[in-house]
Amino acid sequence: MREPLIFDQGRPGRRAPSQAPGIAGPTDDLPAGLLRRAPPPLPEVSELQVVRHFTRLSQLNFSIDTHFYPLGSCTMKYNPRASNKLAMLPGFLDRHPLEPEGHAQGYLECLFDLQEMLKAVTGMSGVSLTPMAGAQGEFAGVAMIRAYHVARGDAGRTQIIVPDAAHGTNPATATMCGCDVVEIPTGPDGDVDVDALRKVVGPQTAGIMLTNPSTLGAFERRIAEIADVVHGAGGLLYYDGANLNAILGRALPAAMGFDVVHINLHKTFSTPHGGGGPGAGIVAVTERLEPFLPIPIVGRRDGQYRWLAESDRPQSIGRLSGFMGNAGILLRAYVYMRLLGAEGMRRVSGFATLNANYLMKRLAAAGFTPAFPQRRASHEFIITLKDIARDTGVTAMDFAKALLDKGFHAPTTYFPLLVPECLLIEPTESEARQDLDAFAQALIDIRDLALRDAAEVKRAPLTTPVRRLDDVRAAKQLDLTWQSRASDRPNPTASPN
Amino acid sequence: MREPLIFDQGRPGRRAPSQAPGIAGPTDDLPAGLLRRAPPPLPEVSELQVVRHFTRLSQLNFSIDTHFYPLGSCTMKYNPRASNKLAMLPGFLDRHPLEPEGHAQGYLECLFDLQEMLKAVTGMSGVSLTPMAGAQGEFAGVAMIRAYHVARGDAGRTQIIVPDAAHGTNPATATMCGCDVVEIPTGPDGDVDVDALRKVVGPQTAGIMLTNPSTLGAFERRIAEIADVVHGAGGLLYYDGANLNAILGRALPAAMGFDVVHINLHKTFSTPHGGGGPGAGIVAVTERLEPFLPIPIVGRRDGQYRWLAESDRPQSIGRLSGFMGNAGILLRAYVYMRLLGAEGMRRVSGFATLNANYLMKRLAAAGFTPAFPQRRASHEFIITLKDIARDTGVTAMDFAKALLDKGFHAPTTYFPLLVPECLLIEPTESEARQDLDAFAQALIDIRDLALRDAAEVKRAPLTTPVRRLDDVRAAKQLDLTWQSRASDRPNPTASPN
Amino acid sequence: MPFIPHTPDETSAMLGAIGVRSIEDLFDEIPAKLRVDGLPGVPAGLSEAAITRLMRERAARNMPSLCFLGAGAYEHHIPAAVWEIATRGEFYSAYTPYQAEASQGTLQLIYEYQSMLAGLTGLDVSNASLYDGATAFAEACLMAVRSARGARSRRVLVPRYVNPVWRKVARALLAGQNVELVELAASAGRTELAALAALEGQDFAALAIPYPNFLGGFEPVDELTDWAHARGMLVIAACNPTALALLKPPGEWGAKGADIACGEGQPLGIPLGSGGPYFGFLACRQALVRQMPGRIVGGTVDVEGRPGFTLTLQAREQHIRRSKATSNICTNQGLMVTAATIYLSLLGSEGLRRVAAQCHANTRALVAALTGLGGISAPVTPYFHEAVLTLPRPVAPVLDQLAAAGILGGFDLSADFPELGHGLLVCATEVRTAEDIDTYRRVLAGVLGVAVAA
Amino acid sequence: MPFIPHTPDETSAMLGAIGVRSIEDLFDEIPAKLRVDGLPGVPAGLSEAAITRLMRERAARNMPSLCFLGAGAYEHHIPAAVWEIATRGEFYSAYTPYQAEASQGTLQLIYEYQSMLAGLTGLDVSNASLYDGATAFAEACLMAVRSARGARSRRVLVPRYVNPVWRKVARALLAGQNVELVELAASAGRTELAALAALEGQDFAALAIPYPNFLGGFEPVDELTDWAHARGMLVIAACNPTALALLKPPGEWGAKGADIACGEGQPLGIPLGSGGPYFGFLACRQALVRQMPGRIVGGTVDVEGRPGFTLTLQAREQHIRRSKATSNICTNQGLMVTAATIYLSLLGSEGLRRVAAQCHANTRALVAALTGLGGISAPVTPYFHEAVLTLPRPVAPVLDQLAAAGILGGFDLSADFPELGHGLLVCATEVRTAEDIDTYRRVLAGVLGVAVAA
Ligand SMILES: Cc1ncc(COP(=O)(O)O)c(C=O)c1O
Ligand SMILES: Cc1ncc(COP(=O)(O)O)c(C=O)c1O
Repeated sequence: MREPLIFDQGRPGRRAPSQAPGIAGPTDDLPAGLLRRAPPPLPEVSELQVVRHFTRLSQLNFSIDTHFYPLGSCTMKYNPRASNKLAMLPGFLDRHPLEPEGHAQGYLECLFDLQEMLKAVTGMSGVSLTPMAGAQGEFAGVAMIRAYHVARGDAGRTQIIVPDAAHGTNPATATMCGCDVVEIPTGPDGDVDVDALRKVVGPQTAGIMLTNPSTLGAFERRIAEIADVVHGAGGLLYYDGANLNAILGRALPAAMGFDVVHINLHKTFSTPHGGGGPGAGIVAVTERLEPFLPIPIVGRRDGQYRWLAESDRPQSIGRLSGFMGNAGILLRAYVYMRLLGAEGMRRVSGFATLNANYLMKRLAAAGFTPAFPQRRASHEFIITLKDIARDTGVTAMDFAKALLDKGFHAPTTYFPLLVPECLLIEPTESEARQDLDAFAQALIDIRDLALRDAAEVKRAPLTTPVRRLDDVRAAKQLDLTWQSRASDRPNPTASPN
Repeated sequence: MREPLIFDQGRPGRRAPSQAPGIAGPTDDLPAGLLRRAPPPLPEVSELQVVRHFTRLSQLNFSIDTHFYPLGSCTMKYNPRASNKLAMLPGFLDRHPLEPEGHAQGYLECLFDLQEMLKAVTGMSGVSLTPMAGAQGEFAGVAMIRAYHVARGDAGRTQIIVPDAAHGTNPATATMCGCDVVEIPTGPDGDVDVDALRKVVGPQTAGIMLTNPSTLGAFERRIAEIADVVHGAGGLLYYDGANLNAILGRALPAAMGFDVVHINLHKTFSTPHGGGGPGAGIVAVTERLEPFLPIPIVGRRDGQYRWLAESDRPQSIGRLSGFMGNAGILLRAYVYMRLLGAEGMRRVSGFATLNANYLMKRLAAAGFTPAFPQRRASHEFIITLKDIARDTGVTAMDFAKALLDKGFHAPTTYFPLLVPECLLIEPTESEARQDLDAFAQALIDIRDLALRDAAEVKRAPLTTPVRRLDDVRAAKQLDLTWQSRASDRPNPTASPN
Repeated sequence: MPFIPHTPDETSAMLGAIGVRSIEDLFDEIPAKLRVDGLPGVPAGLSEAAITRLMRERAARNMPSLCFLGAGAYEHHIPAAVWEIATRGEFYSAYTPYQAEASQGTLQLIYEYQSMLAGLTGLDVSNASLYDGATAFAEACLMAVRSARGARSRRVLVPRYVNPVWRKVARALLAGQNVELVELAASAGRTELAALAALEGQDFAALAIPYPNFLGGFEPVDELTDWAHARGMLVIAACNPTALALLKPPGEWGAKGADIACGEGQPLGIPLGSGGPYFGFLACRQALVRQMPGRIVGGTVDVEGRPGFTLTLQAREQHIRRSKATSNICTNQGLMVTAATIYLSLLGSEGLRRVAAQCHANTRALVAALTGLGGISAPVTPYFHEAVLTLPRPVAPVLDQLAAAGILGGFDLSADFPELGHGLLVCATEVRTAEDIDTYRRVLAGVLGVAVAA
Repeated sequence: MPFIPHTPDETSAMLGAIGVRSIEDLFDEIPAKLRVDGLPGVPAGLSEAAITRLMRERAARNMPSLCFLGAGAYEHHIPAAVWEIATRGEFYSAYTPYQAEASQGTLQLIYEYQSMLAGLTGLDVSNASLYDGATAFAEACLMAVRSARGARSRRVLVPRYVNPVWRKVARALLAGQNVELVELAASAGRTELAALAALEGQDFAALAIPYPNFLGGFEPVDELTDWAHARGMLVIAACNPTALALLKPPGEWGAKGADIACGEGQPLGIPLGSGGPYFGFLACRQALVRQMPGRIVGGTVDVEGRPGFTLTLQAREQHIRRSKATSNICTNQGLMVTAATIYLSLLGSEGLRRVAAQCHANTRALVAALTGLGGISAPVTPYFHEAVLTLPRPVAPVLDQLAAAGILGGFDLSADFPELGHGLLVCATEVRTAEDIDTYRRVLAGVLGVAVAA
């Protein structure tokens, strides 16, 4: 059943009166010219209407808690409910961020311990928890690389090398840091083309951004050589830790030669994705970048925990958030890491890899084409549907939609860009074999139907709250607010004011 | 999509290991003959499987939080989320019930205040919070009536008078208390037949059980006369407070002449129905019954709160629960009552009554037949579908199922038993006019369809997770456990082990 | 006006449609002299912010303690997932699944619960819950009396070491129907088989055996079961559900197994909660199912043959059978059963076994630590998960001093069971650590004036 | 192995299907010398019971205080429904709605959020969130620089009393792109229009106006807006969203209205949470939408013509445009927006207005109470919801003494704004009561050694 907009459920004057002060205090001292003339157009609804509306809306979503969700590169693993409950204890939740350190020792101890564990899993020597998502971690990393070169009087290093398989945030980050992006190709085996790399490095090289395993789902085997090439040219290596789940407790980015790494805590350390965040993109660095880490950082002296700030870290790239990053997400990751422990972390990568390789094998055996069949899958892998798309017209997007009808969230589609008609599939370690088998069977059934009746597949999805949506219209006839609908102007993109 | 049984999702040896001790302590001192030979057949599943399974199951329910739920006699009003959150504060939730009173003053203060408010809304002078649902409140009430007579040396009073419209728990309670049930009829105007009452009272009369307004949705106008008749015969009056929502803050059971009342806190005071409980069925009494109240009761001395027990109340009918009734439900009701306040309580009955009368009028105007068209509706009312059932074969049950397809929970069907093909409709005060209108329209549409195509209505429901279920088979071929299915015996009702 | 969506315009329009002038007019059938204008004893309404602050302050006044107290309610670990899911609106704000097609979530869950309880007790069927352990015990006795062949007797034989409150509750609930509980003599914490001889020739409908008993001790369940069955009595097992993960289920007692099992469901994922809500469970042999009180869910099929679930055997219940029903129970403890079903799924048989074993091991460690102080003995062995200590002096003042030090030291047995002397019932569940036990030991040593190594 | 469902049998079967002997073998592409065997710095795993106890102990060490501290994060009442619904698994454990048909819940919610933010700010469109207020401020500056006609300048003019941390964050985020913040002089807590004259002839891309400013004071927003527009600059409003319920929205500033509005979303139902997660909001005129960073949801129709929602204008974003994207942001603060949308729905315009007005009234009462002690003045008026006090002596030791008494007395302004003397920024939101304010007054009197009537 469709759920009307909350605005359309309101009636003038309706309220949820328990939620606001019974009477409003006087505002007679405020300058009349600054007062609002008309109340803001917020919904006027009852508490029950709100609860019912958002409960119903929630039911329109696929989520980890309701569906297998093998969205590649996103590590949609089980989010333990304990993390949520414990991070929301009043002692953490009701603290003002500027409360004195003496009032917050329990909280600071969690963050300090978290910093230490993050050093252990990266092999790095310094950590800052402040970046609020992977992309902000990337920003911090590249900014530190830039600051390092500048501090050494080597300000001309403004190029960031990025493989063509890289996530979009990598080149976008380089731009935000004022660097130029130099793209290098992937070789046919899925590894970076090291010869191409050699050709582009030089005195202008600030550094390289890599994920390992890459977004192709394969471990970069020549990583040591790459590190030598980049370091040899005076550049630094940035590790995009979005794929850390694949190697957790098996290999350390520091040992691979990386100078800085971010980790998406919302991936490897299972904080919730929340329908689009919040995440946390902590950064860890080797010794030479430590002075540049963003602040604040938690320090310890004489058993007391304290914030390290500007005065402690004068070379810091500065502050990246109004207070202390996504504190509640850090606490959730902390709980998860303590639940896993060292042995549990190794098992995470082991079973994530087992699930991915098993599913890749099953699909290959059923006639699907892995993008890199000769390689081990890391915690994820790609299949390309280009043959079937060519033969039947059924595309990766059609497969994605047909999967929804079978009760599975779709894998990542059309990323990385270099593999045509691709599905990037990441089952994660928390899914059971029976669900992998069911998912494989669903893909097989869709493929078989595509061969028999391509048009039928292209009708999918049929069972979702809406059927296939018109994206083009969404971008052309912009309808971004309820106000724009209410407007009686012919062109819905016009400003409703 | 169907959700498999949790048992069928398990695999031998699978677990949710965070939830149990890592190793189990030794049990070598336990007598070998008392140890279990085979582990109990519980599901062997992962934490994610559990979360996903029960999240999915929840989505198969209609509930107040998702649907209009006008289930007559059940008062399915909005359950404030604040009640839940505050009752679950660790300071209440983690307390052992036998903790010393000195450790529990905050909790006891809430219960004491609740007792006082319950006295105010009933007009009674004593309260016990211990009964765990309406039916247990009824038990307490009738047991007190019995104890009162016995204490006065009048033990021969063993008859409980019950109108034919009474809820099934009333006669069932009388039986549990060892009384005989004498049923009296309802007059054509919906009030009790007082002449019939006069005929049955006598020295054998222990008391009468009444709800007012009755389950017919009408206020018993001759209540004072009834009280005189029963009191005059030496009996006492029991008020079934299931319908208190109708008169909250408008009339007091004590003033009507009742000697004892229970209140279903899960109805009037909006504690959750929980898919079938827990509720709370507190009892309140006039002075003469106070000595007999069930224990414990919260008392206050010198600003300290304490439990009153056997020694304080030697004539008590005793204890009705292992500790203190449904404590967490009492706290929820307390929060709700404080949110409402005196004025809010009057508004509850006012708007519950407004909604019921409005909906009754709308339906009557659309050609439906109220059971008592000449009467005001209380907070609920009855329509009878006997004409349409006779003309088209479409029954109240068919209407109920067709409503599900339109996104409404069905009203109570076939209760009270004396009105044929009835729907007992209780919209409650927390529903908006627009939802009442939509519900009325749905009934109209179903009726119109019934007149055009009765068979189509009888196919309903079509959109629910299952279609109409075979109740007869359920009762004949008993399938009450998963084990009974696994058994390969031909008769699934046979014992599986 | 919290929770009322009506705007003044809507209210007038609705009153107009009804044909009255005001809401007050809608109450015109209430005789004027019965009408009241307000509720003087009820304070004015609070905002949610104000009640939140008030409740937080009151909750904070309930001091937390290190808990070694059981006596019928046990502090176990409850997985966070249990209540995060159980309080989802779709479970929390639904009611009894009268409209089966719109309640498959609750119905399937109860069916799964029934299956789990049947498995734990070793019996065939379970109901969907009763109020709590005490009332389940009473209902089990009533059910046995109704079921006993020929119902020659309305007496139920009960060993001395049944939870004393349960006995009181049963007495209150059974009195009206003239069902009587008769105490079976005991010594050293358990029933003496020798005492049975004195009962020969007397008539009883049933024997109700606690498992473990209130002292944590074991009754001779096999012998008692066979003895009772040989005399035409039904056997009721009153059991701790955690213990059933480790102990032989009632369905396997003696030659034929117990007939009915009941107990307090609180240990299965329900918070201590200041005393409730908990839930009572009740299971029985298939043959007795029509005497079972409470809701029961059964599997069936829909018109298309797809499997589904529905309330069944409703002819036992008050809404159909009225004064002839098996019980007056209607609203039961659905949400608690929801939590327990999630709890049991998360623990599984191995997890629940470990919980039981660890509770037992911790209680043993506690008994060893405290008896090691000298002057304290543990007279009842073997025990499971809860044990009796005999102190060298009156228990109540000792408990008061422990409480002042933040320790709930246990349950004072001297009022209910004076024959045990200065008896103290202690319990250390799986959540107690070695340090907790040592804390108790050191504080108790201080209270008793015994010197201990730090 | 928490959260891994594999049984040993399944693991072997799966390894067999892959054709390897062990899980270790699956890592054979990692060069041997890079492989590690364990994680020495990580402790052993804990059970959920153990981590629960640990976290409870640590949370309990974070002492609660009576909060008169704002400075960018405000203690407001948060309805219980907000987080009970926002943490439902379907919201909590979903990701960015890439598969629109399977994410209509999140998409419709974001569309509703966008509508609410557009309404609050008086602008046309909103994005689906940025990380927090500080980064939203920085992104707004970048967006303005990109949007300014001809982009003659990379400088943004910023009044002195913008949140000093926001200014630092903006500096860190803008440095790489050589965008510069230039301070606009001020006195008495607000920008002096006279100071503008000195800037004539200089080029700026935008003027960013705080509303209210960090001191709670009001900038001359109409005059500043018109002045900036007249010089081809864009106008950015950096606003407190609660205040917008009461104050003229940025879209109505001056003759043409501000072009962009940004701010910290925390006041809209987000707990103080030790500093995060919060969310940043960003709204703008329709004409600028293609320069907006972050996700945007649009309405459209499905193949049957039924309305639905989808991510739109993705060509602005990193996953499409890569190095040419409007920002690198990908994961944003979805769950916080979920909470804020529920919050705004519960409060409605009248509720939010009352919250704003009550915050303001309480802060006025606080200012009156504290200045009444003597020796304390409130130099910045009018103010909204937060106010500067000038103390007779250094602020830091006073705050320490207040903190020891359980009072968070405010924000010490002396480091950032020495021109205010012993400046203290105080705030009393709608949750503070008259008694709370009196408590502060009495404790402060004690600290300052002033006699007061009890
Ligand atoms: C490979 C890779 N790098 C970077 C990111 C960006 O991380 P975030 O979305 O947390 O900003 C992602 C995730 O979306 C990613 O998959
Ligand atoms: C009129 C009436 N009386 C008594 C009861 C029994 O109350 P409970 O279900 O709480 O035991 C009910 C509710 O179901 C009822 O509607």
